[in-house]
Amino acid sequence: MTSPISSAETGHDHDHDHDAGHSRQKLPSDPALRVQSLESLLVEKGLVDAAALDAVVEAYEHRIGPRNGARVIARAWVDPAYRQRLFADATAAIAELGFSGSQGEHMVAVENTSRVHNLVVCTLCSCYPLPLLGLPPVWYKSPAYRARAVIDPRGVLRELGLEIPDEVEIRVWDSTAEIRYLVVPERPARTDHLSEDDLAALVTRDSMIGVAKVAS
Amino acid sequence: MTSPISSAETGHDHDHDHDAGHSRQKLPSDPALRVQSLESLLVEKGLVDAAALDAVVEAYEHRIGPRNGARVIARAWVDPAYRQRLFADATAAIAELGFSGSQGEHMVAVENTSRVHNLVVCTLCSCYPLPLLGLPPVWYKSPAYRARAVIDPRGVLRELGLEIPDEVEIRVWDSTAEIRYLVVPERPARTDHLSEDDLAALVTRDSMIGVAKVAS
Amino acid sequence: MNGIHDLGGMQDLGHIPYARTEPVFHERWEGRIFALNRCAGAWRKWNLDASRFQRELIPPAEYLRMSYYERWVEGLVALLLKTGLLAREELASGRPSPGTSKVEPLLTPDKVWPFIARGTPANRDVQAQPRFQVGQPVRTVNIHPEGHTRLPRYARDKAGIIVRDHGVFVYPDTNALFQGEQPRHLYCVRFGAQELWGPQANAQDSVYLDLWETYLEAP
Amino acid sequence: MNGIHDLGGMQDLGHIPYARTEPVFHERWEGRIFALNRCAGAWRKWNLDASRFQRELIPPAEYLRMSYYERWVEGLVALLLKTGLLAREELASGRPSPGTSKVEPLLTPDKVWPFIARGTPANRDVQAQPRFQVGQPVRTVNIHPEGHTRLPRYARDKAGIIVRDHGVFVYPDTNALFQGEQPRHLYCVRFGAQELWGPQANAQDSVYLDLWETYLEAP
Repeated sequence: MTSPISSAETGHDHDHDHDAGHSRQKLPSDPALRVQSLESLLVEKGLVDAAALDAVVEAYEHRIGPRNGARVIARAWVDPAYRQRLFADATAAIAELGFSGSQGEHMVAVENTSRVHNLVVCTLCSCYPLPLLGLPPVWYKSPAYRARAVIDPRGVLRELGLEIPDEVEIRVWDSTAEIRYLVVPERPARTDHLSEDDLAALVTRDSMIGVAKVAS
Repeated sequence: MTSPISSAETGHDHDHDHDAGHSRQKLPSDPALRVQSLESLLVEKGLVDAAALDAVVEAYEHRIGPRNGARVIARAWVDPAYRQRLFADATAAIAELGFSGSQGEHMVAVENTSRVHNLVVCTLCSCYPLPLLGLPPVWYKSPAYRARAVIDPRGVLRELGLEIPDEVEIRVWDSTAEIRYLVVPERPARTDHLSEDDLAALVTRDSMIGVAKVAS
Repeated sequence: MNGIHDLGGMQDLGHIPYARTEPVFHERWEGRIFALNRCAGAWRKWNLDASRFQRELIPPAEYLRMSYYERWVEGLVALLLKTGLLAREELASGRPSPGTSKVEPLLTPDKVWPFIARGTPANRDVQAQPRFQVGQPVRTVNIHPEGHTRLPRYARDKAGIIVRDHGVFVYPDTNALFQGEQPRHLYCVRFGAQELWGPQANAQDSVYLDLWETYLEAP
Repeated sequence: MNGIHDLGGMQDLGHIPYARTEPVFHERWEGRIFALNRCAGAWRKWNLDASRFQRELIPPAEYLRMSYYERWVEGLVALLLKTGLLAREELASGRPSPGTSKVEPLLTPDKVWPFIARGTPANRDVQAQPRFQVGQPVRTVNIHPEGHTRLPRYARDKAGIIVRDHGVFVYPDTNALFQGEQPRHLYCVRFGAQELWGPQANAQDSVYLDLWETYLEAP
């Protein structure tokens, strides 16, 4: 019996020590089958607990996601002292609300205003502030976004439906190190009457990456 | 009936006016079938004469090739006045021997010596001096050669079996415009007794690209 | 390594496949390979930089063809083989070979949430005099290492200004190659968009990158 | 266009598939598509720069997957469609549709050799005062056009020296986009390997590029 794990790659002779791990076959195989087979093998070897895998999936499907980030934004909108702490030490201010951990160990908050628009990307892989936004969407991870956000942010934003006037400064944060960036979007007009929870409900994932504004 | 011409590409939405010509299908098709079908269609439409295609193939398979370049090199080795003309105006000197034409309209000859080693590449496509060397080999057209020749010429030459001492200067000619470069290799030692024809027989294609020396 | 993963500035990748909403995992196997990678991280047999580098080693045509999580499958399999936690014959048969290695600690379900919530900080409590100060102009070095680096190609040999000193962080270029953490100062550097992309860029726009001290020199 | 075709300096493409000898065409269809491209060139419905640009527009994963001559198939089909010499329905059916276009001149077998041996010179007999002289230091511009250019990415924003003035040549950046030949001076420029690749390069090595005047400025 041949296991379907080995490789999804096409035959390709490659020159690198580090590449020794790739055992190539001619035909791509189904990743679902490969992963299932790999999981079974690692569980059977005692390297992995299948229930721990369930717990990881559960955490990212239900516990971690952009609602976390939205709570931070809403708090910053209603509480000037919190806002100040967020821009002074985002990691600590975010931890006040109970959010922390993997890929959010070192946070920096950047502020959108009428004069400055911030946009986050990672050109080298797809780094993203997981504890606040959950796992990154497909478009954020796409080669096209990674490639174009740094050279043509205005074109990228236009393609995604956001026109930034020429006189507004754009700051692109290419988060290729271990610092993760949270965009604090502008609070929409005519929201004085809203509660913190109501405000949090307005905040979208995309507004915290910087590819959208928050609508009231 | 569906023609096999349309496209060998996988489904891939692409953003460019100029790309409108690509009609993508999910599965790669056999290029042999696509080309056969395309040829039939163009012949049937009266755009192409099949016998003219035969004549093109015939010319590059039998009339044009590195033997042409070898004749130029041998002449330069035995005839100092010719050598001078070759380095002064390569296109004219090459035409003296009857070689000219497509992708050899603007020739420059560069000289390998004990102090300088020249190497030719085209990083943007695979430009090559066709009238003198014929069609480029697969390795010259490979992404690996195009990528590495400019950043690591010594590593490339070593991989191809040619060790260049540190004290020898390497000049890489990235022929991305319409000037084509012919490397004039060093005449091997102990060849004083050889005729021009014998010398031409020693000259290899690779020595005129700069990835080999001429052995006696 | 100057590789396809270093995508910043490419212009031939077409439209961004934007969707306003989407599931966390599009298929069940995506969640499983993500979770397998997280659980494998707990073994501490390799580090985050090494796993990033391993995915960079996927040949470029395949890198572009693969989805994000397909690259994670490739990377994990390669690291399991490289560290000897999986043998080639196990991969081929799909069954454990007798006497193959186990590692501790096994991540048990009760430890999953603490593991995620704690994270793996990359700063180090090491005293090191910073070479650069906030406000200082710097120039990035022109390097092309065969190994791993987090200095993108588009930002090499360019002038910028230090806007923040983040402190001392693990150095990915050595850490990815298992040559130690060699921590050093990490700075946030501002580059004018026209410095990076010439006059076609908007004059007031900029790109910010977090760069290790070694990537910088006085101009 | 910053695209995958602009390969200079990439380090993740593996071994060079070297062979000392090989057939001119490895399969019959390679000769046929090469010949079809040459015969199509005789129609003068497009130019060499346009056909190069058309091949650059192949999406990068496919560009890398394809062999050299597979790219020629893609490029020719795209140009035939773009110029209206082939209709989509003809491609789909494999048969000529009634009333579709013909072009003159048809390249007949007797004209093949003269056509090859004459070539298509790219220099133009245009008087233009050269902006630069041999021996003069220059700096390449930092441009990132969406269209076609023959200034490779690795040689942008770099210092070099003029070593030759080739005269006045057709400008590919406009010619490829059917915006005219706009001929201008073409210079051979020498770049020190360390200017391009930093201290890891051999100090005495260099790269020579033929660059149009527009790609250069006084340093």
